[in-house]
Amino acid sequence: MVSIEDYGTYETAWCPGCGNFNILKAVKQALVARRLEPHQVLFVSGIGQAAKAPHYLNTNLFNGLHGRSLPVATGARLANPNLTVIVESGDGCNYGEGGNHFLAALRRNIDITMLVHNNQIYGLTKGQASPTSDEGMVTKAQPQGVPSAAFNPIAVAVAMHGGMVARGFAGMVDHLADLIQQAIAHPGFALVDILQPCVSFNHVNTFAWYKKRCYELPSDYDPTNWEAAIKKAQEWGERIPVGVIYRNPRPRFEDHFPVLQHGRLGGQPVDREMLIKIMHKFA
Amino acid sequence: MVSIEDYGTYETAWCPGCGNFNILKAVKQALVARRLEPHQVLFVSGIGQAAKAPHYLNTNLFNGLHGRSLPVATGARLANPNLTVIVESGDGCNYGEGGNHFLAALRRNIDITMLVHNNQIYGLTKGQASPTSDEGMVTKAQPQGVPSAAFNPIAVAVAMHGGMVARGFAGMVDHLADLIQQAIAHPGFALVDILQPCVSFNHVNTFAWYKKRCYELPSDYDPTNWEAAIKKAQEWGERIPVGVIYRNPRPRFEDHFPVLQHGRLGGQPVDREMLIKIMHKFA
Amino acid sequence: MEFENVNLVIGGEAGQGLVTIGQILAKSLVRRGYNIVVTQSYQSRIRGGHNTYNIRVSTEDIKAPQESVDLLIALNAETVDRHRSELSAQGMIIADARLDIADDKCIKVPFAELADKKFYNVVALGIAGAVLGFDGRIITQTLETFFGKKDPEVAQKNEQALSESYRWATENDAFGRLTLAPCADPLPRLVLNGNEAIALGAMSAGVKFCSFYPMTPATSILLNLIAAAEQMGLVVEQAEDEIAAVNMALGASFAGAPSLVATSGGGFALMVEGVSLAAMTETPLVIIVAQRPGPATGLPTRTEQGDLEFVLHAGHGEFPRAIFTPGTVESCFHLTRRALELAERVQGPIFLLTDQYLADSARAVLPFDLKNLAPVTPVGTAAPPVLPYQRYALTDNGVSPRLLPGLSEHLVVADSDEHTSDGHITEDLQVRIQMVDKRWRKLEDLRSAVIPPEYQGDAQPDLLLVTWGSSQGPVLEAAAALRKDGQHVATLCFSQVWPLVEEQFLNHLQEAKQVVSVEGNASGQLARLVRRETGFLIPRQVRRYDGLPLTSEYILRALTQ
Amino acid sequence: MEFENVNLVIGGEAGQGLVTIGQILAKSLVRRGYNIVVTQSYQSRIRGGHNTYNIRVSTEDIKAPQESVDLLIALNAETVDRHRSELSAQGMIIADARLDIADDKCIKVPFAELADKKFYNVVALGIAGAVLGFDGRIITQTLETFFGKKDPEVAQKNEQALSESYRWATENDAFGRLTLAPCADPLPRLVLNGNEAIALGAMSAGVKFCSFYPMTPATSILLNLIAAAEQMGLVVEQAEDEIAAVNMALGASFAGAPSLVATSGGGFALMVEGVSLAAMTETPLVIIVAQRPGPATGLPTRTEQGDLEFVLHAGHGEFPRAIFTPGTVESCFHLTRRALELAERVQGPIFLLTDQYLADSARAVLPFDLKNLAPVTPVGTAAPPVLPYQRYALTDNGVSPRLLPGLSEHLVVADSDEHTSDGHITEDLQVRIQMVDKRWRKLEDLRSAVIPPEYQGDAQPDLLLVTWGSSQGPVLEAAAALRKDGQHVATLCFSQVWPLVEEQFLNHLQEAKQVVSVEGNASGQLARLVRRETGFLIPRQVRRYDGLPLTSEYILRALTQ
Ligand SMILES: Cc1ncc(C[n+]2csc(CCOP(=O)(O)OP(=O)(O)O)c2C)c(N)n1
Ligand SMILES: Cc1ncc(C[n+]2csc(CCOP(=O)(O)OP(=O)(O)O)c2C)c(N)n1
Ligand code: SF4
Ligand code: SF4
Ligand SMILES: [Mg+2]
Ligand SMILES: [Mg+2]
Repeated sequence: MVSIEDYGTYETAWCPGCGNFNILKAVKQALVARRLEPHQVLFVSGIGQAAKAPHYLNTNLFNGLHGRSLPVATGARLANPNLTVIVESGDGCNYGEGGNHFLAALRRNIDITMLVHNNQIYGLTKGQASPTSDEGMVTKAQPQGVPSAAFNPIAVAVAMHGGMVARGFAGMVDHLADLIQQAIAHPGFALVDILQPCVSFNHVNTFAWYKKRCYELPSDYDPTNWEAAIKKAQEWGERIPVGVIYRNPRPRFEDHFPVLQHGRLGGQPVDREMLIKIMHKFA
Repeated sequence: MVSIEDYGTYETAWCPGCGNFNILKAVKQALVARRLEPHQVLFVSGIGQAAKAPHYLNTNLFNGLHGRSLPVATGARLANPNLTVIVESGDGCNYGEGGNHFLAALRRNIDITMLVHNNQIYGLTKGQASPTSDEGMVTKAQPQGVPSAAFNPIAVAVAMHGGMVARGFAGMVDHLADLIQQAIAHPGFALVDILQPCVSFNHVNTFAWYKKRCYELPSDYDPTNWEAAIKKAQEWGERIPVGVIYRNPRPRFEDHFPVLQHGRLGGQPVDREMLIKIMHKFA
Repeated sequence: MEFENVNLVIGGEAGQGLVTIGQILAKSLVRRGYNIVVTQSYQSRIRGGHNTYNIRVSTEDIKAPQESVDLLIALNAETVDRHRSELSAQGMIIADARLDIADDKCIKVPFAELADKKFYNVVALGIAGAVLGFDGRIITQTLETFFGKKDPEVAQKNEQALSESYRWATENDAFGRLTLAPCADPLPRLVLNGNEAIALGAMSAGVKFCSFYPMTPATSILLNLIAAAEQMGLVVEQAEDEIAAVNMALGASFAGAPSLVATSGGGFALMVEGVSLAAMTETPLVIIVAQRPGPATGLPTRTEQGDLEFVLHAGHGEFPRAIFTPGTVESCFHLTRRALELAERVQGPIFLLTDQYLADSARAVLPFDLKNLAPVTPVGTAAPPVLPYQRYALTDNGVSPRLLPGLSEHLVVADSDEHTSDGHITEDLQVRIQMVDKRWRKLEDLRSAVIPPEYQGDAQPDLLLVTWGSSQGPVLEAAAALRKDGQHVATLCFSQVWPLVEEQFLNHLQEAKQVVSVEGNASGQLARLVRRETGFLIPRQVRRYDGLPLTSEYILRALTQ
Repeated sequence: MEFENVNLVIGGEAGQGLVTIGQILAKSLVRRGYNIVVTQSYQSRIRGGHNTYNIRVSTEDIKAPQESVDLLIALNAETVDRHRSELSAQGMIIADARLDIADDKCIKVPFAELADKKFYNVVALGIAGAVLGFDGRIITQTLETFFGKKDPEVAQKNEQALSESYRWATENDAFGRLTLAPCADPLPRLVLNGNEAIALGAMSAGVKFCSFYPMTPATSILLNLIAAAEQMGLVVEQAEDEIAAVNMALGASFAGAPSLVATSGGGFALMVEGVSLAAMTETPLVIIVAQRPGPATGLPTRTEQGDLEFVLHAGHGEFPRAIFTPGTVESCFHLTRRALELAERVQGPIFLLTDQYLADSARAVLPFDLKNLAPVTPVGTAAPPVLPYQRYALTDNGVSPRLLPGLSEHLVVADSDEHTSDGHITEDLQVRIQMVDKRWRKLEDLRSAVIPPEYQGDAQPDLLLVTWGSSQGPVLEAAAALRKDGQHVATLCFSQVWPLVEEQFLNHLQEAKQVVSVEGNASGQLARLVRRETGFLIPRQVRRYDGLPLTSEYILRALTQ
């Protein structure tokens, strides 16, 4: 039986008090709850403070480029559909630099879990606005306030009928662990946008700010109701819903590729007889 | 008084019967209706069959890279807010390669008109699926059918509370011209997604197919009602609404930059006294 | 009179079906034992414009296109206007009588009398076959295999148009006006262009994953892989952009699928960060760049050899790589295999540089011995030599034992940051030095595996022509022509341009009286690279950059200027 | 005893306020007339880890960092562990008494007795000032200008911590233990690092638009522009990614705003397609690449000179460009101006290559004569020489008269495809040749404007050190040291690495008995480029690639190995 200890304990490069610590905790809990052994899981991350998280887990990891974790994860998942593939990175990474891949992943509905540490700021580069920074927020790079509207990943994911769309909060560890667990279990693309206080650079959306606003979706909330979900996705400001906002039992991307039913690509022999036939079509 | 003739007549590189011809016509009508002189307008396009359209207009043009017209247009508009800036390109260009810029433009609400020739296919590269190709559509590059869900630009734009969100059809020229005119007049970002038959590569979504399905929004439809709009944005298949689906009177991006009230950037002198002051802060 | 060598050009608008009849003719000729060099010229549009499909046919081993035209098959008047001046002494035109071509070299065919408009291209094909004195039954057979599956009515009409044309040609004294000399009994051969050969080579090497974003002239590589995907157990995915394509391929390769991407210059520009990532994470990846004229969109359907230096230096930071530049269709096949093998062996980015000319140039090729050509050896299951597993263990040759994630209990950690042997991010600057050195040690392995440039000719020639990639054919033909003229000429053709190993070729450069480089670009990139690596200055250069492939005629003209 | 030269290092964790006190100390020293060279070393994290702020102070003109440490200001025990071995003969440590440093060179300060924990860094500052025998009032003044606007209570506590420290130092015999020799009466000078100088240079040249995506070590250029944006009438926009950044800047430049982008290697990789677009559309653009060690994410907060060849060849297709590589803070200012001027003049992409070391290295700099430094001349309103207006009219020097869209009735058409003179897409292959030639003609203009490398030393030296960019300072100091030793040494420093004009320097290479190149990379990129352009092989190279800047000590060690 796998235990929390199997995922190790590491020294981190995070600031004391950062929301990332709780997310790391929740991730471990979810992995253990899903009885996943470290070697069965592949984490893929980008660059940023959040993207360091998988370095603090005893598991497989591809820590690639800023913004590019989804494509790497997609390739890995198609090459080996036996792997549980989890993307873990920041709001800047996934919704800024990587925005186009986010749209494509939603369209594909590939069986990947996407954990976004959403601190509404670029942490590692020292506090510029991120796509999710609230309009008007003042930073060193936006001294007159952020001039763009904040990106609402939940609304876009629901509008695009994504597989599973959820929001968690780093201040609610068990609830978050449960969401992550559901996301891993979900057959298809699952987004968990995680509100994460950054104590160093985001002095607006603090622990207290989120705590005051976050509320769990009521038990009679039906995430398969798209109309309810798209409305719920608009809620932000005084009240912020956390939980599974939308669920859509679409077929997985993988199911379109019969070859993937035979396991990982690299393990399948090259059919030379068939290739000879293909070649002779050119004769 | 400006007339259609001022925008010239050119030989095109399009296939006979292509929906692009009607779009070109509607664009000219809209420009004239808005009484815009050719030199007051800047078209920015990417690469593709659609992206050639502005070459067939007697006006200013920056025909840049595949997928990158929105950033170029954004820069031009910020450098000279006196220009009427219109992006004109294909579905692949704007929603595929350029998807991330589409999200950013919606967030910015910059005063640009975006005309997307949406033929649900990559035309110039000879018929691969585009982001808007219907799921299951068979092409040479997708012989088993498109495995991803189609991108719904209208739904995403409404979910993100874009400035003006409209759909037109190349088969309804006057209606389309009117939409384009409204888009140009709209103070903020305006998307006109234009259904465009591609007679060479899209044999599913033909003129007849669109014609059968497209209907004008009723006169009592209220595009400022977000909830109605997001529902309307979901309609696709048997019935396809055309018209202004959503309108949102948000402040324009430009309004956040006081310097833009003094006209184009290049026309403003360099304040050397001020710079000396700034330099002496380092003393 | 019979001809050993005939250069025929089919010209018309996009959409007139000229590629179809070109392909049928090419295949028919190869089936009869002729050699061919096809060159395709088309514009960046779907209908209209002016396109050509050019087949040089010969009983001999030919290697390059030819400029002077012996048979011009004009599907419209523009074709005659544009190409009339290219006609050779025996040159002839086939055109619709109604086009009213005032040229006594023109065979005026009453197209309308012979078939419906839809089948005009088949009429042109038939007349051409007849003029060449070519057995019409072979064309009919090829036609059948092309259209067989479709509408039987269409097939029948095709056949009818063909036989009508042959009949007309015979009756009107056109049959055999340019009769091809007969060939020896033909061996069974393929008609294959560069991109098809790349796709076959990749599959034979066991490629399992490919991600792409469409871009001329690379797309047909992918389309060939896609067509075989189900049968061969590949996954080929159209990505949202080229950045996604390269990162997906890296993800797939990391997880154990031999992977490639293929694109052209502009798309490759977007992959550059990924190249650097492949190097840092030591992930095998084959990157195929099919060149076309730049900068930016340039001439998207034409050819150029303008991206050698770009590809050589693409990626931030420093790391080793290899670049293959096939000069023939066969070499497209073999070098793609080699690239995939080498990528797995040295664990990093390996390039194959081709171009529009070679991509679209069909040739007669002997079938590859696929039975005896093994795919790359799969990795990832051996037990690690040290525990816990160190993905980036320091080794003598810089290559670390590679395991795959999920296949055993050993954990695989790859990092784009500088990392320790176990793959975790580090800020230890001594480790940094070790890792840089480790990565650079792979260069030795790459150097030891370099394919030497091919030298042809005697030692100490009066003239040495140096070239690379697809310009090889024209250069070899130019040299042959000069030799016929009694000149003392040698050639040096690079099918791998990086690494360069000076011992493999410097003596040739030094021993020739005169050295001239021949490249399909404006700035002489190989020449510059040779100087950088050897100090040897190639004093004279022949360059072409109008979007068309080099020809021996072009080279000979340039040499006498 | 008084010291002409003191090298002090403040070390501790990120978040302990070491940069703040470093800056205050640096500014105070410069106000008193000293010269400084600051080097900053930090990790890719926000809190914790080990960072240093290093100030080399001197009464003389210094140009580079120094390795041996005279005064180590340790905010934690790790700092002592890491740097103890670097202490010079007179070296001294300042540390909290409670850290219990067992070292007789350590001044053990009872931090807790002198201030609240929050002000420990100010205590360290005070003790350091006292040890240097430095006038405390100047530090107090500087402190005020730093914190003045904020909380007056904090200001008062700062002041108190400072005076307490001075008092303690005086009472405990620490005052003046490393007294700095006095300076001549100070001229008013700025304390400026490379990135600040770039921002000032850009504004003085009239930059009006800048788009960016944050990336260390380029970000501070943008932050400096943003801070001045409203006052100077600039628009600085944070883009969604680097691709957007470069394309936005091109759009803005096309519409008449002198524009720049700044990034580091990985971000620049994403701009490569845009570089090619700038060349093809002939749009002026300045691209600043602040180098850091790669490949991929590498060591994101360290320094390297690893992207010269990458930048030189970035972009598909062929086109001219220029690359400036400033070696000093002043040169960052002037070369940024020059880059902006040249971009407007030749209408295309111009590069400035800096690196983390120079970006963060503060120096004492005389104020620039901004009154007499004109901004670039605005274009776009003159009447076109030919009607209708031809954006790409063929000209002798390749530069066409440029108008701006919307400013007159003349229409401006720019195209990424190959185009005719009026900017419209073409498939005419003769026009293609003309346009390629036209674009290449700009290289002549670029060559004529090249800044020659600076040669220092006698002719025919025994040893010539060749370098570029930020390694200039260490090389000059190493040469000076060797000369002091009686050796016959010269230096050749490139502040523009492309184009290279061999007449400007080849004789120096040939006349020296021994030539050694010195570069902050692993593969010797400038040396390779010199050979490519001149044939001259630099036989020996000093290279550093551990993420730290070169020092004269490093060079001297390498030379004697
Ligand atoms: C291509 C590229 N552009 C920019 C960067 C610099 N960069 C590193 S992390 C980061 C932002 C991180 O923000 P986010 O993803 O929100 O993560 P956080 O640090 O807030 O957890 C940026 C811009 C980079 N590494 N690569
Ligand atoms: C970076 C880059 N990638 C790929 C291409 C090749 N390309 C040219 S047009 C095109 C697709 C065009 O599709 P769309 O935008 O829908 O326009 P359409 O031709 O259908 O009007 C592609 C992939 C390119 N020019 N640049
Ligand atoms: S900077 Fe913010 S996000 Fe990063 S570790 Fe510190 S608190 Fe957390
Ligand atoms: S390929 Fe399609 S989109 Fe392009 S011109 Fe032809 S019909 Fe129109
Ligand atoms: Mg963040
Ligand atoms: Mg399209």
